[in-house]
Amino acid sequence: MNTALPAINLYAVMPQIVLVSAATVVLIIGLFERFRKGIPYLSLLLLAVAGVFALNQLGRGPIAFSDTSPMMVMDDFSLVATLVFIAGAVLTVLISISYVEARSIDRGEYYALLIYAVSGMSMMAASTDLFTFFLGLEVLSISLYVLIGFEQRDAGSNEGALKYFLLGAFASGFILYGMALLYGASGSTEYEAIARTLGEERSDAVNLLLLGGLGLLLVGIGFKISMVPFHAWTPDVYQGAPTPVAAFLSTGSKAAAFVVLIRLLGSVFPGLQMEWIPLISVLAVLTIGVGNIVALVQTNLKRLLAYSSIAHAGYMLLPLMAVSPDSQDGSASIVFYLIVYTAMNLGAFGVLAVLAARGIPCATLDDLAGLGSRRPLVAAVMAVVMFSLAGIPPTAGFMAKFYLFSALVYGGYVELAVIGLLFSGVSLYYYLRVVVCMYMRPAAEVPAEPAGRLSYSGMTALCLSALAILAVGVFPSELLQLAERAVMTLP
Amino acid sequence: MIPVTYYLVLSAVLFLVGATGVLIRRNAIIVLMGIELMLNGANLSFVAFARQFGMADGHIYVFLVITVAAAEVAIGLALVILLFRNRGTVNIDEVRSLRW
Amino acid sequence: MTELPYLSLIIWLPVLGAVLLLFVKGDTAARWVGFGVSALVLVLFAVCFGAFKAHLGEPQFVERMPWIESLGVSYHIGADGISILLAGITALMWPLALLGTWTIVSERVRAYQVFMLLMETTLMGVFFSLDLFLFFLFWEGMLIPMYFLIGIWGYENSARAALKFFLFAVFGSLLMLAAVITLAFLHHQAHDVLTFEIAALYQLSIPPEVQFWLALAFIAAFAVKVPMVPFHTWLPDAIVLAVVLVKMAAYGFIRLTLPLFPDALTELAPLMCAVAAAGIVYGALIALAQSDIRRMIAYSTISHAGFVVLGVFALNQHGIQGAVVHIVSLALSTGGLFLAAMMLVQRRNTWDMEAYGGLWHTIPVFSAFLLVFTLASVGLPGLSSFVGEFLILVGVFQRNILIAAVAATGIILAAVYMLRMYRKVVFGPVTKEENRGIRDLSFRETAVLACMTLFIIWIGVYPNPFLRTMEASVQKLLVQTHRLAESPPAGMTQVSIEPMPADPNGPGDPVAPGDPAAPGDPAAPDGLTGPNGPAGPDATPDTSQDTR
Amino acid sequence: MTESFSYIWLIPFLPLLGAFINVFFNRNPRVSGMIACATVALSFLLALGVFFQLIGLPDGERSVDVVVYSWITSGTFAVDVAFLVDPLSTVMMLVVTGVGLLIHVYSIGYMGKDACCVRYFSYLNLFMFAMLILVMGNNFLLMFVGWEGVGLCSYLLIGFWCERRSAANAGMKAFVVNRIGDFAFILGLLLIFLYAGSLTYADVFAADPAVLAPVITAVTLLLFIGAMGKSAQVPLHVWLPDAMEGPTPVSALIHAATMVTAGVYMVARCHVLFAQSATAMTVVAVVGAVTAIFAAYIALTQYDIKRVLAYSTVSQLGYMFLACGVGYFTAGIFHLVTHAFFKALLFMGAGSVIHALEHALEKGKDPQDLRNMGGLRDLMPVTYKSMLLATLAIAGIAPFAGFFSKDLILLGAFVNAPVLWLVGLATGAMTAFYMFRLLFMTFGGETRLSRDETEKVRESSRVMTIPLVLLAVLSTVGGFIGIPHVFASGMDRFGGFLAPVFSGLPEAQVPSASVELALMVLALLVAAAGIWGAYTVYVRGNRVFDRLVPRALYTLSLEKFYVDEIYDTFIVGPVRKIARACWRILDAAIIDGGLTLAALTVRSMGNAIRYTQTGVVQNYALIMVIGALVVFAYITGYLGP
Repeated sequence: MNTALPAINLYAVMPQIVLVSAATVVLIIGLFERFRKGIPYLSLLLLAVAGVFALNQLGRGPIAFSDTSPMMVMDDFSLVATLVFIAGAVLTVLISISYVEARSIDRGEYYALLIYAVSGMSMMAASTDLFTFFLGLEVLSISLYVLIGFEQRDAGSNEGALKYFLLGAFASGFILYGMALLYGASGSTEYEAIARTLGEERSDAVNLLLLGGLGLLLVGIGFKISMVPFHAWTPDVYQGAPTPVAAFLSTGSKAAAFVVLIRLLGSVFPGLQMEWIPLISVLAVLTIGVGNIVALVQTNLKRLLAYSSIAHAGYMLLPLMAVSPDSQDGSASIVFYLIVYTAMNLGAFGVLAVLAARGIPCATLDDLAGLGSRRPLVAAVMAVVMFSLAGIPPTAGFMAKFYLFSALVYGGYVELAVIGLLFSGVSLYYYLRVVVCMYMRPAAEVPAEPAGRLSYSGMTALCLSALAILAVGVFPSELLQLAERAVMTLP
Repeated sequence: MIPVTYYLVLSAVLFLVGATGVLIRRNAIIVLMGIELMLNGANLSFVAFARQFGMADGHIYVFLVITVAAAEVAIGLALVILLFRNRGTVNIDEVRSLRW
Repeated sequence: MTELPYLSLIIWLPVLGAVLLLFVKGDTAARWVGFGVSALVLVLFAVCFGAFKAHLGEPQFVERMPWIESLGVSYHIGADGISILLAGITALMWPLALLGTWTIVSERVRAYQVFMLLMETTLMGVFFSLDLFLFFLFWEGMLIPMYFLIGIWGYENSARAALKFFLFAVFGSLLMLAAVITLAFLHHQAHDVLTFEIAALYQLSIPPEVQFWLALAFIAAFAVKVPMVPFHTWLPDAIVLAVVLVKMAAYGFIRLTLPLFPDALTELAPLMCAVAAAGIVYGALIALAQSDIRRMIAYSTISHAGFVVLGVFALNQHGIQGAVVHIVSLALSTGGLFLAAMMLVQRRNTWDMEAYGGLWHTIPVFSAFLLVFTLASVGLPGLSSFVGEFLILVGVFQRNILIAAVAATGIILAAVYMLRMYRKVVFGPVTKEENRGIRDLSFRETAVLACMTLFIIWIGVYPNPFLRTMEASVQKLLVQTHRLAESPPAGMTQVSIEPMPADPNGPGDPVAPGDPAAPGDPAAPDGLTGPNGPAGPDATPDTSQDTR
Repeated sequence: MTESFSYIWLIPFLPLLGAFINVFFNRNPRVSGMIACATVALSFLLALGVFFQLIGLPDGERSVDVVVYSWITSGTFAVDVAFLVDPLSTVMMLVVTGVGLLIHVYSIGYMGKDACCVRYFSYLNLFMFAMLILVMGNNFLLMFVGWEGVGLCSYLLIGFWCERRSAANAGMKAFVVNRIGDFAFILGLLLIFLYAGSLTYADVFAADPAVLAPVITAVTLLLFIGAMGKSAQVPLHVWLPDAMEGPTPVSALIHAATMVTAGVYMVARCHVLFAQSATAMTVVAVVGAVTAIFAAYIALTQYDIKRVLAYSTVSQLGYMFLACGVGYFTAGIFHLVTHAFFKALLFMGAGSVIHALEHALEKGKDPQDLRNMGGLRDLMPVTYKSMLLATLAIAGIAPFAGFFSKDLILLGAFVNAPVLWLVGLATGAMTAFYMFRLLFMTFGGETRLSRDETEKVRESSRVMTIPLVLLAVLSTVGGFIGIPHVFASGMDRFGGFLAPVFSGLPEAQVPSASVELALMVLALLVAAAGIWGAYTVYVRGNRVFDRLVPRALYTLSLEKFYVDEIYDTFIVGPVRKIARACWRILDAAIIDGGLTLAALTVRSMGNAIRYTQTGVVQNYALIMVIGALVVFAYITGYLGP
């Protein structure tokens, strides 16, 4: 018996450790009523610390958690992902402050859970083992269940949380079962081991296990990224959840799932491309189609954004097909898109959150009538975000779409690119409808609204995201390089 | 010795039974139980495979999963209680105010 | 370049102005800022135009900076004879338009000025881009200011109109986007360099069937905005800046569709000509049935746009030069017509022709200007449109006599619908009391319209400076366009009668339309095709076919 | 050579300057007339200078191109703004500026009191400019500029009293009908350019006939259609009678003396081309003859004094085309000149009458209706006498101007196409009849005016009568510039002057002197018969024709063969219907409706999917399970990749 302890490198999981500790600190300090006002700022600070940590580590090469059984790895990919999650969380915190105050749910747990969720996402991004992925996923999910239902007295919030919980747990079941099958096939849950099994000669039974496992994993991850037909929860949950949580949900959790998907499909399962490429392409087109077409007929803003986020998930699925060992353009374009998408969607939900915090009705399209003259700055942000979501230059949304479809074309999928582009043309209709309501419809029918300034923190977040969208739209180079560097270390 | 296939079939049956429970039962708590059943089906597979490979990690995973499941159930029950407080029912097909 | 970066200044100055406007309080101040900035652009442009060397035929004032290196995109701008003319008319029209709508736009003035300036930027950007990506960026970016301009300051149903326009336009340009990406990809495949340089893409040899689809995608984008029948139905509702779009789209046709896809044109050019000719008649006929001035102008624009497209796809020097002159003249005549109509509507608040009548005696100055613009639209010789229309017809005639003849009927119909409008609005007895007390044009309005009139007459009477400015560039473009075509566009010659081979002066030789292979030419066009220009072995323009 | 005519651009430019000054700097109605007259007078003087300079040159050098500047240059297409000085253009210059000057002067009297006379004189000057460009240009495109320019001025001047609906409509009708001709004209130009490679007369006419041979008939016919529009030949004549809505001096200048003869000028200018196509020549001759008799027939019964003259103009233009069609281009131009004299005079005389009656007649009575006139002979002696001379001239009575020119035309017709000669002869009779009918109804017999009205009738002022007198003189003696060979050899100065222009044509056949003389006598007899007929009916009051002529023929003439109605029914109406159909059905319903339908389809799809979103969480789970099964089945191969 020579049981040497495996050499572990704690440094490899430093961002996660910082995040978990941060969340715990926030949780504890949140218990003290007198610090209540300071909690969000403390959270911001701690998130920033984690961010600095991650930033500092960027470009230093991958560090594995353990040599024999890596479990997690800190490479540029996971670091960039973590940074995106942290940035998303920062914006979420900013737009939450006034919102949770207005709803009287400003408790320390709120922020703590947010940071826990980020740590879960970060864990997912860094995982090189199905089990760490599963744990990260659960940390994220459980935090989200609570966050969505955080407005305990609100039936909608409660309903949303329940739906997300039931379906989420259901999807976890699929993932777990899929993991079991993969474990059965390769004798390990490590990505590398699975990839190795795929590279070898294998029996039909093993092959069946591998394929079945992959299929079930796709179902579970598809649920998280709201891929059709696993999307049904999305509008209901977004509508029910507190708006900042919906923002976080639509960006962070989706991004985390995508990051895992890139790793899995790009590095683990390229051997099964023949099987999953047609599947993903069909599902992606379905997702784009359903998201865009149903969004056309929505009048509730949060539902509209939900369907829009479904459609965007569809776009992001497309370049997965273009990922090949000799070109990481596809992955890079998804990473870039995710970054931009995070800014856009946080901006869009942020507008709703900031307005709602002030008691300004903003549930439906009609509520926005005349916003352009009532609240010019917010309306301007919303317009920028909408144009960006629609992919009109000079916004980041255009650059993201351009890069994404370029990768697709370079991968040889011109038809899919054309389909995607045409549907994104359809999407213009509903994005512009928002703009039409804000600018081209008189505000007369809107009842007198509460006066007063919108919260500074919220506006900061909104302006930040709008500026980021414009800046990236005009000078995308840096961010593009970042995205490219992130995927460079992927095997 | 019972071949591993038997365990696998059993686990699949457990998983499907759990899934069916989720689909057809109205009571939120029983739906929760269905989900537990699904997770345990997966656990059974893990254990069976671990046993076949003669490795410990499958067992360890099962413990972790059980922990996770417990956490989930805790949240789930809390949500069901809130549901009952808000609406006076735990029938999930009556919870449909968010739709379309 | 040690000089000022003129083109960048021209492009970005309006954006600066727009930013400045955010800090300006008060409508009048905002108007002055808008006008001032656009006037400054005009001055800059004039300086630029003065230094322009027409005989070179290659992009000048070139600025080039790396921009998005990983995508092979650079900030590469320059002006050749065609773009400088179109940019010129834009630079001229902008201060005039802002001045002309000084009081017509009375709500949200500041925003109006902002969007107008942004629009100017995007237009200039489109004309000066030498990088396809940059071109597309400006092209799409234009939609945003355009959308607001139509939606907020349009007329009834404007929000719907704006949406309709936007959707039409976007579907077209998304197809183009796909084609743009494909082009860059093809270049990457062939030369292992990812680039969007237009000049480099010119040199690509693309299989004809691929060209066909790519060309269709480009045409879709441009046809929607020109607009060509049947993609025109957004126009009547969103006429506000239609003239601007004609300009851009036609430029797109000239700059991109022709030289990028020479082989595809053998099939597509006759088709485009036929559709354009049909559009001319169709637009004119519908204009005939309108009693709403705005809709009539809209349909007349469709008809005139048909002429422009026709000229472009004649694929010879006459046609293209005619098309460019016609675009410029359209901006003045139709633009003037619409501006004048807006001034009238500002006074009486209705677009219905029947509501007017007898204005000749109540507001003579206005009536006189309206007459000038009407006649310019009719294509009266001595005014600007005639030059363009005639050259276009000369060009098309060499291609296909039948199509030219059909197009020429548009000239008759134009007279009918335009004069019908004029008769209803200006002639006849005063039937409505409201028309009696109507104010005549103010000094400001008179100045604006007079300025446009002056240019209309100038181009009509002495168009040669304009023609000369673009001559070399057009010839170079044609060398490019005919580079790979082994035979003349086949479909075009079917109907035309064989010209006499004996006649050495005959312009009718369909192989050498507008003789791109003019003496001394073959050497000239190569050296300047940008960094990748002369590199490709197959890049040398094959001009030998012209001498057959 | 060029330098010696370098001032020539001033001839068209001066009237333009006049128009410019009047538009921008002059608000004084009195001065406006003076400016207009002065500029035209200067042009006239310059034209005279050109004339004398030209005869100073040897025959062979009497064709000079003066390039002013290069107008449109695009590759092989190059057109200059350049003028051609040759006998033909000089004749036209003289006629245009000369007659134009007289009419300008006359206008001072006629229009001086009108509130808008500044505008009027600007238009008139602008017209002079355009007309001079038309006749002086050295290439087809410049001719086209003038061609359209005169059309524009005609449009503006017909619609001068635009507050009258009929005037506005007439203006538009004139422009549009002309445009139809112009359409053909443009196609002709394009065809010429396509084959000859140039639009300059010198190049085109000097080109090898083989160059244009394949299309020569098409080219000439297209050009001729253009001429038909401008010169109001059947069936494009409909605009000219309506054009009488304009002020009478305008009718005299534009719709009698100058603009409408542009078509004849153009055909004469292109004689080289026309002569190459026998078909085209035949068409020209036939259209001319048909128009001549057709319009004369209508003129027989019209009551509006100006309409009679308008139809008479159409008819006379027909004569001119007949002349060109039979190859007697000189005769055509000769008739153009004499016609300019006497028709301008007739219009101005009519204008004088109308002017007088306008002030005299009670409200509601039409001052242009012949039935409201009569017995004005003594009241307006100058007008009467000058009009009498003009009427004699147009009727072709020797030795007045019309006799010589018309005789030459009939001679040509007799030689080349006897049938057309018969038509011409018949037309001559009708011309004499309707012109004297007009004269008798206006000036002869008893007055149909009331006493009050009679007292108010005054002879027109000097400024109006002097031009009348001058033109009367010209109408009387104008014919002597072209005395036929039969009477005096070598006295055909007009023909001699134009000879260098038409030198390229084959020598015309000339019948023997006796035949020629017989023809003249015959023509005179026929004219006399016409006069006798008019005298019988309108002076003697003998209703002989009422019994002889069937009612239907009379109605046909009175209703102008229903041409307008036919056009309305078969062309204008259908076009309007098609336009509406295009708009309502094709555009709104099919194209736009199709788009709306597509949008609706997408929306309804959206709604369909939307309502699968029931809100019941188990349904969502079910969808997931079904999806998972499909995915599982697919990926494990049961759905077969």
